[in-house]
Amino acid sequence: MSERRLADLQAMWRIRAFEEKVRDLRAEGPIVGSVHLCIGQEAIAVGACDVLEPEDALFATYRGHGWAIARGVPLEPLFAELMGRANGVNGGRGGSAYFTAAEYGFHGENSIVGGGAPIACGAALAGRFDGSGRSAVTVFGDGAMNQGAVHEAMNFASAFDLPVVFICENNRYSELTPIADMVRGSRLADRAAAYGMPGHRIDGNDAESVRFHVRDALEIAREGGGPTLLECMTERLVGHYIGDAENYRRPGEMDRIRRREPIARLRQALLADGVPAGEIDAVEAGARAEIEAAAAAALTAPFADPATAREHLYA
Amino acid sequence: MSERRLADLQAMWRIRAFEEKVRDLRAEGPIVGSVHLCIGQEAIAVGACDVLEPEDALFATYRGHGWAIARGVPLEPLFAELMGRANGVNGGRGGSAYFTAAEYGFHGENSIVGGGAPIACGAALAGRFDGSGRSAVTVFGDGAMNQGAVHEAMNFASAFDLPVVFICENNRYSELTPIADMVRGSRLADRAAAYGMPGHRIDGNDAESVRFHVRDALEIAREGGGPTLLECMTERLVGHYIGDAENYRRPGEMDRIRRREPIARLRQALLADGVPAGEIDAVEAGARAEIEAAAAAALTAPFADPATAREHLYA
Amino acid sequence: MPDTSPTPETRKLSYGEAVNAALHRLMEELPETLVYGEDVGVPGGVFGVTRGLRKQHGDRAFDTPISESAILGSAVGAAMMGRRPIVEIMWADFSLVALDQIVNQAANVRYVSGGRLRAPLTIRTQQGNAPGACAQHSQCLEALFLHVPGLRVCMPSTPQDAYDLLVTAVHSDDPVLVIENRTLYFGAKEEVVVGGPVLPMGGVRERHAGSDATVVTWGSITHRAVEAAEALAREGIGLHVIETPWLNPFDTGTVIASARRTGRLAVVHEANVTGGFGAEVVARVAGAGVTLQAPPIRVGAPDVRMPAAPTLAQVLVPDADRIAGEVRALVRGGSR
Amino acid sequence: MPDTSPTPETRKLSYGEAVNAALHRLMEELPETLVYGEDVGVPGGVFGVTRGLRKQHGDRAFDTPISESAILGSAVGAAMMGRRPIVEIMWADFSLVALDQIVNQAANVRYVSGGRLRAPLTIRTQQGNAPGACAQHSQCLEALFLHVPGLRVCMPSTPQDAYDLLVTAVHSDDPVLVIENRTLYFGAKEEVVVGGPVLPMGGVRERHAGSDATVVTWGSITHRAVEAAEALAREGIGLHVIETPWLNPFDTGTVIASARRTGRLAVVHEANVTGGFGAEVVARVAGAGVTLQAPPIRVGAPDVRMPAAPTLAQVLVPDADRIAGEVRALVRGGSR
Ligand SMILES: Cc1ncc(C[n+]2csc(CCOP(=O)(O)OP(=O)(O)O)c2C)c(N)n1
Ligand SMILES: Cc1ncc(C[n+]2csc(CCOP(=O)(O)OP(=O)(O)O)c2C)c(N)n1
Ligand SMILES: [Mg+2]
Ligand SMILES: [Mg+2]
Repeated sequence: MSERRLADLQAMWRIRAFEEKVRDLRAEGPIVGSVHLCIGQEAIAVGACDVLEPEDALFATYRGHGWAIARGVPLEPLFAELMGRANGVNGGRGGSAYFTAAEYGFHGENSIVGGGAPIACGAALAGRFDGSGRSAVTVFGDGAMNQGAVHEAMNFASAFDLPVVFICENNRYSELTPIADMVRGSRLADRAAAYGMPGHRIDGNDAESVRFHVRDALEIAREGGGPTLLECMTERLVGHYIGDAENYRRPGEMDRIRRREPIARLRQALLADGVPAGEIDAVEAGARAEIEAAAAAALTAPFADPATAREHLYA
Repeated sequence: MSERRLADLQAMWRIRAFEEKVRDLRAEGPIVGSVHLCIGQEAIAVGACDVLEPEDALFATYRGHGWAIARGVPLEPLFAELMGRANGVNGGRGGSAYFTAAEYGFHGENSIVGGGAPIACGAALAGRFDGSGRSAVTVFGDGAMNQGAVHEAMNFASAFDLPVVFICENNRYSELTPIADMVRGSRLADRAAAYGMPGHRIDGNDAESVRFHVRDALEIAREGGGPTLLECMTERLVGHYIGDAENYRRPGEMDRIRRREPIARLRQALLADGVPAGEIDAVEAGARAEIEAAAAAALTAPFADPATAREHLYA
Repeated sequence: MPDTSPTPETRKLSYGEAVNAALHRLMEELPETLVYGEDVGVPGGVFGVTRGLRKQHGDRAFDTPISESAILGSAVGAAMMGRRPIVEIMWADFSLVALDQIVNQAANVRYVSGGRLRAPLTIRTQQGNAPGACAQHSQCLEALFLHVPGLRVCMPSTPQDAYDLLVTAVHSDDPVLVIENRTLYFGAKEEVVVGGPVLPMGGVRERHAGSDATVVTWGSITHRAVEAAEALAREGIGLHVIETPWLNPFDTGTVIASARRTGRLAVVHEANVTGGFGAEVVARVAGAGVTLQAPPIRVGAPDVRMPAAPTLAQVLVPDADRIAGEVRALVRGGSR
Repeated sequence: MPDTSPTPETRKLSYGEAVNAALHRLMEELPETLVYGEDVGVPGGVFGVTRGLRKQHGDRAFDTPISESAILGSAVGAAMMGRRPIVEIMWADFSLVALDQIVNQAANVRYVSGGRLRAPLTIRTQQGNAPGACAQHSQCLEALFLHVPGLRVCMPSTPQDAYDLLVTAVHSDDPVLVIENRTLYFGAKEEVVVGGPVLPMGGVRERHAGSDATVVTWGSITHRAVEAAEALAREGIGLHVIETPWLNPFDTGTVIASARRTGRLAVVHEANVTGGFGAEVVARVAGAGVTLQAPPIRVGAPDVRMPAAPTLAQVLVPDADRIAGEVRALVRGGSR
């Protein structure tokens, strides 16, 4: 138990340290443009990716760094991508909000809210014909539940029993607006019933809970039982994007979020397990060291070569 | 009771006779292009429009002739519209599938599946500010339930408690494809729960039942209770469009449909009420005569004047 | 991929039958193809164009919900994974409920991934006015797609091209939009060579020879342009009618060479003029410094919506008479 | 409508503040206005442009779900009923998930009803590349909207126009698309006359005088075109820079007159060249029979997607240097 928890902690620290480094690099200049951090939401990616098979396809959003890392995309090319370097996973073409790394089963971020959900259905559909046994996972936020394409994707997947896991990261805000004000009834998971598929609201700040439910959903999917919707409750420890003034936060909100956030919680649990504080802290230190090394390496890489800017438009 | 039933019968016969005449005119030439008849579905329009107020706004589909008639749009300008005449409700610009007659609270057909649902939300929203007390009704088919815009409209209306009645005419087919094959679970009304709004599957071949449920929904709407979804079960006695070979019909299907269709059923009920057959038949005859006269008048009207073809694009 | 293509043979096919024949061939020779869309499976398509595919290929041809975003988006995803989906959008007008999946998704896959991913999907649709059609079922939208880098676009107007272009499109490793026309589906049967080699993209069709003016056109209105050319030929005016069934890639060189030779240029399309692709053709010829004897003209629908009434639509959609009249004036007017 | 407009006054406003001032004025003088969209109510907009409206006008300014079809469609419906909704689509790219409501719905209301209904909605959006932005947040899509009859379209580039054009748009009885630019919102404050009369649509802005070439441009790249003109002026090349903040209606006459006078034409836009509105401008000038001393040129992004990496985007989005270089060649190259 402690072992898995330590592994989860390490996986989460790699993501958080990455994101914190990204925040610094954005402030310092090497990263430019709009960046959406997943600090506070790491447990979902860590729990879910742990039970994905290599052949499975994962479609994330602009808030996708953590998913890429959890899927095994190496850190240096990730940093390089965000810094617009030639050795970025897409040579800098995708940037923070729209990169892919299909070699690692990470089929891409998407900067159109809900845009990835129908695409994931297609990846699952392909699996029906290519003998791969592929399932597809698509990740989106609470706000995306109100986007037409997501509705169409859920119906499409359920009508055709496609092996898709719809992961809704409910961080309670769609950008700056509380999701509670934009829907009637706050349980988005209940919408699964509209499509005749299972839907569960789960603890998205607990990697173990996410792992259980995603594994279960994948089992249903692989047996031909079709899609599942998982509403993973979580919270951002940071703004919607770097620079968000977070004026929408209510008094006490950040305190509550900090108490519930997955890394602090897991630290408590490990301490309660009897794991020495030093061992726990070493995980963080190890992750930070790894991140620093990767960022430093990426910083020395050449920028994307302007001479290549027009390549790869067509076959 | 018999009186209302006779009134419903008359209202339905006016629609059916209109549609049958349209079918003839389409075969004979005066009407050209794609035409979608509502033969078999008349009870929904008749029941619903009976309880709409003049200030309410109605948004239908390409299968909207019956709704326009039930809303009180005069027959001659309707025929004229379908025939491309200058005195058509839109001077022939809308045609069979895309006309409006706002003066009669008929805010238009729509030839984009689901396209009218968000527009209806706006009409309802306007009513919140203009003191009209307006509610909005939007009509669409079973197939439209899988269109993103309809999902967005339902959430929008329920999130904002807008006075909208979503009427889904479930005639079991989306064009040539059974809706049962395109969704999991066949009760579309249950999707209302996803938006926290009431949803009912009702007998769409019984004007009285439709009347009851639409009135109820309008009362909720006017009291600020927001939208309702009504799934009105019905069937087409005809093809999706004029010319549809209806190869998708299963053995015995048309017999069953004919037994259940609203006019035959109401006729049986009236006979059981003790209304003399002659009186019942006179309703049909009266409607047919009215239709013939309107069609004949429209046939003598001048065609839309080509010199006006470029008018009214901008203010 | 094994060479499963049959030896070429000639068949008498209508335009719609030619599309159907191409689909059958493609599903046989490319096991990674899928054909789907609204009513395309069991019913065989509202225009009968996908008939027999379901029977022949089972699950690889299927009907979908009325969900254009799901249809197009799933095609993007399936294509990224190595399938070759051929999806149908029943009317080009309906693509507007889901344009994101074409423009923001399909068109970006290859470029943004730096060539690591690709999206070999084919979108079949059809467009244009037909008698009585309403404004939401009449638009010619090719110019929208032609402004989007990353998409290939073609518009066949003959049974042979309906066959050939679709075969080329589906064999392409990029997203291709094949824009057909419902007024052509049930036209006369013509001799069509089926089972031939996969042709490269691009190229033009010389539909009429002449040296008095160059007429560039595409889509079903090509037939009206040819009629106009035949009528003008009887008056001694010779039009060089160039059909460009491939609009992306577009064979600019041939157009420029012809315009240079004839000294007069007319572009004819059914779409409304402002912002139509005719502007692009004129701009390319002008940009190439071709000296014309008269200002180039564009013949297209005026900038209005499309009314359903035939008497109104008739004066908006260009016909052979109007084309002949405007080109006659171009030629007779001499240089301004 | 009572004349509630305040007497004109001059304020120092940034572009974003000017939009905000226009919105405040419009909500005051037109009680039928509504302002809504994602994050535009309580948060005051992701760019702060709708700040204060919610506080000032309560329910008439509100946030919406992330549902562009519902936002746009409800605006069409509310407008049909007499409201004047001003809705925001956060990025023009996002309009593609709901283009149907603009093209198939809003644009048809007046025409198809024969003038019995109207749809006086205003769609505010912003577009274009900014450092680091991805391909789905960088497109310039004006050409798509300019091909749609029934829509009015403008692209203000200065605080004064940001104010004036929006006021005109909202007072219009037709659907108007106001395309702003996020790289301008936080620019320098300028003197802006607020509270002035509602100006008619259309017209141009002469941004630089000169007689060697006509440069037609719109949107934020206008500033780069002016920089280029200033640089070339120092070399003795005089550019007549015409900004056309209204693209529909488009003031063709002024452009033609200038091109006739200078004998050279360059159209500069940020959008990619093929199928861009620059083609339309060139085609209109060519169609008018203007004799140019050199072939017209179009300066725009090449036909690729937009990469996030600044080193790549930089060589694609035209800057002042590139504009100056291409126009210099146009002028120096003489007639071909
Ligand atoms: C179609 C579309 N509409 C709007 C946006 C702008 N936008 C980007 S992120 C976002 C909020 C999404 O909220 P949610 O789905 O809850 O995801 P989160 O950012 O909270 O992870 C919005 C509105 C967009 N990218 N795409
Ligand atoms: C967005 C869009 N997609 C497809 C179509 C083509 N189409 C017209 S009617 C129809 C079937 C609609 O079925 P349903 O909603 O059940 O309504 P019904 O025709 O049965 O009344 C389809 C697919 C369309 N008009 N618009
Ligand atoms: Mg969220
Ligand atoms: Mg139906």
